[in-house]
Amino acid sequence: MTQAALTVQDLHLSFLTDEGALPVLRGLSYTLSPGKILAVVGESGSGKTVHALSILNLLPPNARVDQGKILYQGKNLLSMKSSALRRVRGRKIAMIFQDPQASLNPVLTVGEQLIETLRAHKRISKKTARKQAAELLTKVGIEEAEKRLEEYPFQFSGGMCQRVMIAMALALSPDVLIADEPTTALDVTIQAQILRLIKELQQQSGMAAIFITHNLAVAAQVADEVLVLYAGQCMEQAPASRLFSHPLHPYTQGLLGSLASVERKEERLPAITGNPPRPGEILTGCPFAPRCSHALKKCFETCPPLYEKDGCKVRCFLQEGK
Amino acid sequence: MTAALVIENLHKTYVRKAWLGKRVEKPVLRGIDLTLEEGKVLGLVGESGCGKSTLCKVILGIEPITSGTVQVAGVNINGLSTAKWRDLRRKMQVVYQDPYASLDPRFTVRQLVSEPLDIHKLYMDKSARENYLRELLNSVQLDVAFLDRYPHEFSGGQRQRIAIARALALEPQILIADEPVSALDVSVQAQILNLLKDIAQKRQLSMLFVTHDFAVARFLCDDIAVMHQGKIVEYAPAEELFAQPRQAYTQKLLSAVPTVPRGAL
Amino acid sequence: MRRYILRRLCLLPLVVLGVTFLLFFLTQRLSPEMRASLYVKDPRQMGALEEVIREYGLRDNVFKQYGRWLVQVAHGDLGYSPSANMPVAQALKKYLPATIQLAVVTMILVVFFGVWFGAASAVHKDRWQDFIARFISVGGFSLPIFVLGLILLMIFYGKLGWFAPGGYSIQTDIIIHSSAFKTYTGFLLIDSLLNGDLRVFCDVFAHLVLPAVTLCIGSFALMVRVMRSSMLEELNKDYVRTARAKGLREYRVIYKHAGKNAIIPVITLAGIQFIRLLGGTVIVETIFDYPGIGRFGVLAAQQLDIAGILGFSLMVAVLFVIGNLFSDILYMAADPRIRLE
Amino acid sequence: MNLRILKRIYKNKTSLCGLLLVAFFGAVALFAPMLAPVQNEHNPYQLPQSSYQITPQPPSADHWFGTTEQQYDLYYGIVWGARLAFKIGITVTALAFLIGLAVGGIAAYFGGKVDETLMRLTDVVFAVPSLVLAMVIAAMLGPDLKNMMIALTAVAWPSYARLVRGDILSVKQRNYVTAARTLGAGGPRIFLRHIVPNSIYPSVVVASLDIGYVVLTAASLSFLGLGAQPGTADWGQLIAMARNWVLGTPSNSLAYWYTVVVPGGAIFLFVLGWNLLGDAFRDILDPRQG
Repeated sequence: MTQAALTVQDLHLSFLTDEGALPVLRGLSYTLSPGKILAVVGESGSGKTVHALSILNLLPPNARVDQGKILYQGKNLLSMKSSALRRVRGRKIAMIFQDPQASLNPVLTVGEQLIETLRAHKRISKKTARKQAAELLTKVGIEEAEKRLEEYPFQFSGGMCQRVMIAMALALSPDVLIADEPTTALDVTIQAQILRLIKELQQQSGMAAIFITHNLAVAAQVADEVLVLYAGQCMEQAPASRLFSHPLHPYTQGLLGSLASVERKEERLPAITGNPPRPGEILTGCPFAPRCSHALKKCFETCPPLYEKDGCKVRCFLQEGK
Repeated sequence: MTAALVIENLHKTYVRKAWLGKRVEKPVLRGIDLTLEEGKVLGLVGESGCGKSTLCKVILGIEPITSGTVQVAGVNINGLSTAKWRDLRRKMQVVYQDPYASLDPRFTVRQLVSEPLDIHKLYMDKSARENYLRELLNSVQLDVAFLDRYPHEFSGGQRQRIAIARALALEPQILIADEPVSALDVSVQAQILNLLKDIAQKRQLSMLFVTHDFAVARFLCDDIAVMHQGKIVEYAPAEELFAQPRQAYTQKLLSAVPTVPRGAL
Repeated sequence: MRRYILRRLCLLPLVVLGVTFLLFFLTQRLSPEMRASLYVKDPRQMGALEEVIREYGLRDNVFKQYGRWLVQVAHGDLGYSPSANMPVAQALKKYLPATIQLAVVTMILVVFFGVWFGAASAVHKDRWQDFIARFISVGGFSLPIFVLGLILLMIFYGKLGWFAPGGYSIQTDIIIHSSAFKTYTGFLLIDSLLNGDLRVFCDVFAHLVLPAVTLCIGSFALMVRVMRSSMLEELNKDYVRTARAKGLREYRVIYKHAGKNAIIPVITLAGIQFIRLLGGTVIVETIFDYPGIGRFGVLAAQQLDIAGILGFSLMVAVLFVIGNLFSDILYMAADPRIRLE
Repeated sequence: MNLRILKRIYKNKTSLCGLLLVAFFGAVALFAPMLAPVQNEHNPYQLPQSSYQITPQPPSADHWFGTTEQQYDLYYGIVWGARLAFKIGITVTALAFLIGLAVGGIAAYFGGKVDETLMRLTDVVFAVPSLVLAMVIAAMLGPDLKNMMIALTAVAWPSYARLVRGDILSVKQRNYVTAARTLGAGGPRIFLRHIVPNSIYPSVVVASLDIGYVVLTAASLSFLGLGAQPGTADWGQLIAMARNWVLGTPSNSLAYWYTVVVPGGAIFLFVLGWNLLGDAFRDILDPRQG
C-alpha cells in the first residue's frame, strides 16, 4: 500500500467553555490515500469543520486537542514546531473555506494575495510571481487574468472568489487539499461548476483531497470514498459506490432517505426523528441510539466499535455478526 | 374556485436617492404574472438574487408595489388601509427562512404564539386560550412543556416549528413560506417538509413555497414557477416541468442539481 | 467616491453655521451692552457702547442680528476682545499656530503609541501586554488632564527644573521678534528650522513636551481601546485564517493582513480625536501658560469677553470641519471599498 | 439575566475593584454628615474656614488632609465633594439620557426628514469639543453649580441620542420586527413590545456608567473657574485653588504636594471606579466588542 497522503489517528478534541471542556471529536481515525478524494459528511455539531482546522492547527483559541495524531509523511502535524508547520501550510497541505468573499482580505488586491502566497514559499521575483499568478487565475477559469489581478475581492462574485481561493490553494501544487464546505454558500449552477473544477484539477495534479460537506448529494459528485460523521465519531466509512448503493448504518440510511430527490416524487420523506446532538453533549452508548429506529437495549449502554469488512467500516451492533 | 393569490404584471424597483437628486434605480421584479389556486402548493424556484424574497415582501405588504396588481384572497392590496390590512393578516401568514432571527429573543413560546391572538383578540378567555395553544403546539409536534421556554433554548428545527405554530394561530387560508428549510440540517429539513405537507393537506392551505432547491420543490409542490432576474421564465405543473423542462434556463438549473446514485434503497 | 466627498463638503458648512447660530443664540441672554463688544472695531469705542448698540440694532430680533453678524464675520471682522486687548481676528491669527503645533505633535504621539499599544494588547490578549495597555487605557480615561498637568509641572519643572511653562524662553522671544528671524509659516518649530536656528527649535520643543504629554493621555487611552477592539475583531475574521493557511509568517498575518484592516476605524477616529485635543488645549494651555487659542478662549470665557468667546468657538468649529474632512479623505485612501464605490 | 451579570462582575478582578471603588465613594457620600459634621446649616457644601491665612497647611491632627489657601479644610472638601460628585453625575447623566432617549427614539422611529434634522442638530453640538461648548455655555449663564449642570447636560445628550438611535435602527431591521408587522401589529405596539426592550436595555446600562466622565468634565469646568465658586466642596475647585502652590517653596518644591494630589486622587479614583464598572458591563452585554 503506497504511503498514505494523510493519516488521522484517534483524534480527540474539545472546546473550553465556562461550563468546562465540551468534547467535540471523540476519536476520529481515517487514512487518506494519495490521488483520492475523501468526503467527510456530517450535520452541524458533528465536528467536521473543527477536524479540518486541526490538521493545519488553525483552531480557535478555545479549542484543545486532547489526544491523537495527524501524520503527514510520517511526521505528527499536531506536535510540529510552528516554523516547520508553516512550511507545510499552503505548500504541502492547502485549504479552501466555505465563505469565499470573507476568506479574502478586502483591502488587498487579488493579485497581491496570490503573489504573496507564491513568494512566501518560493524565492522568485515579484514579476515572475505576477506572471504565475495570472496563469493560475486562467487555470481556474477566470478570463482577463492580467486585469483581474488588480481588482479587489468585493469586485468578484461568490463563485469567482472561490476560484481565486482554489488558485491560491493550488499555487504551490500541494499534496493534500482540504475543502471545508466550499460550495455551500454558492448557487446550484455555480456549485456544479466549482465541483467540476475541483475534480478536474485534482485528477490533473493527482493530489489527495478531504472534501467536507453536510450534503450527501454534493459528496456523491466528487468523492471516491465517504466518511459519515455524527457527534464527533465516524459512523460509517466506505467507497462512494458501495456507501450509496448499500448504506449499512441506520444514520446513513436515514440521511439518504431524508434527502428529497429531484428524480422522482416521494409521498413522504422517511425522516430521522429527534434533533442532532449539540456539540459537547455528554452521550453514553451509541450517540445515534436516541434517534435510531433499530436501537437495541445495549446500544444505549455501550458505544459499538468500528466493525471493518473488505474496505467498509461501520459502527453499529446490527453489523456485529456479518 | 377563486384563486388565493393573483399577481398581474407586478414591477418592483428599489430607488436610492444619491446626493444632488441623482436617483439610482435597481429593478428587482420585471413584470411578474402568477396565480396561486386555492388548496394548491405553488413552488417558486430561483437562484439567489432573482427577486423571490422581494416578491414575498411585496405580497406581505412589507415593500410597496412600483406597478401592477396583487390580489390576496380577492382583495387588491395596493393602497390598502391599515385596518383592512389587519383583516387580511388573518387570511395570510408567513414563515421565514432564519429560525434564529424570526423569533423575538425576549418572548417565551407562549408569548410568541399568543401575539397574533392578542392582536386580533381571539381566544381571549384564559382556559380557551390555554387549550388552543396546546392544540397548536401538538399540531407542530412540539411538547406542551415548551410553552414557558425562551427561543435560545431550542434547536433550529424546533424554532421553525414554533414559527409555524405562530403562523397557524390565526388559521390562515394562505401561507407564504420563504425558504423555510434552507437554514436547517438535512435530517431536520425532512421533518419540517413532512410537517408542512401534512398541514397543507389537512387544512386545505394554499401555500406559496419559495426555495432554491428543486428537489424540495418536487416533494412539496403541485405547480412550479422558475424565476430568473425578476421574471418568471417557466410555469407548469410539477411533474410536467420535471418530465420535460421547456426553457433552457430551467434545463440548466435542473442539470446542475447534484443527485445521489440511487442503489438498492 | 466623488459623490461621498461632495456630500461631506455640502454638509460641513451647515454644521459650522449651526454652531455659530447656537452660540449666537446663547449670547442673547446677555445685555446689549455686553454684546456690543462684538461690533467694536477699536478700543476707543468701548467707551461709547450706546452708540454701537444703536448702530448695530442690538435690540432687534435674534435672526436679524445673526444675519448682520454673519456678514460682518464674512468680512473677517470678529469684533474687539478686551481680554486679549486686540481685535479677535488678530488674536486668533497670533495664537492659532501655537495650538496647531501642539495638537499636531500630540496627535503624532497619540497615533503612534496608541496604535502600537492597541495592536500589541490585542495580539497578546489576556497576557501582560494586554493588561498594561488596558490599565493605561482605563487610567488615561479616568485621570483628569489638569491633575496630570499640575503633577507633571510640579515634578519636572518644580523639582527638576526642566521644561519651563510658557511658549518659549525670554532669549527665544528676543530672537523671534528680532528682524533677522523671518517667519515663513507662523509655526515656530518649522520657522526655526527654516531659519536654521537649532537653539530656538530645541527651546520651543522643550516648552512643548509637558503640554503635549499631558494633552495626549486622554486621546491615547481612547486610541488604544479602539485599536484593540478593532484588531481583536479583525483577528477573528476568515481572511486571517486563510493567511495563516497559506503559510505566511505570523507577523505578516497580523500586521499586513489584520493590521491593514484594523487601522481603518482608527483613522476615522483620528479626525474626531483631533477635535478632542482642541478641547484639551483649553486646560493644558492654561496650566502651562502656553500661548495658544485655548488659553485665549479660557481668558475670554472667564472675563465674559463675548467677542473672544464667539471668535474662539468659531475657530474651533472650523478646525473641526477641516479635521473631519481630513479624516474622511484618509478613510477613503485606506478602504478601497469606499474609494471604488 | 442579572444574576449572570453579577457573577461575571464578581469573577472579573478589574470590574470587582471598580465596584468596590464606586461603593466606597457611595458610602462616603452617604455618610458625609457623620464623617464631616456640617458647619454651615443652609449650605452643607460650604467649606469650613479655620482662618484667612494664605499659605496652605500640611495634613495635621485637626486637618487630616491639610488645608488649601485661605485654610479651607481639604478633608471636609473631599467628603462632601464625593456627595456633590454623585449629585452632579447622576442628575446630568439621567437628564442627558432622557433627552437623548427622546431625540434618538423619535429620530429612529419616524426616520426620513425628522431623523435627518434631529441628527444634524446633534452633529452641531458634536462639532464643538464638549469642554469648550460647556465652557462657553457656563460663561454665558454665569458660573454657578446649577448653570454648570445645565451646560454639562446640554453637551452630554447628543452622544446618548446617537447611541439610542443606532440601537433602535439596528433592531428595527431584525426579522422578528418584520414578522410582527405581518402578524398585523401596529407601529406603536411593535415599537414598545419588540423594539424598545431589545435596544434600550444595553444603552441604559452603558449610559449609566458615564457618570465618571460627567464628573470629570464638571471638575474641569470648576478648575477653569466656570463651575463651582471658591469655597465650595467641589474637587475641581479644590484643585483650582492649588494652582499657584504647585511649584512649592524655593527650599522644598514639593511642599504643597497634598493640595493637588489629594483632590486629584479623589477624582481619579472616583472616575476610575465608574470606568472599570462600565468596561465590565460593556464586555458582558456585548461580548463582541471584546
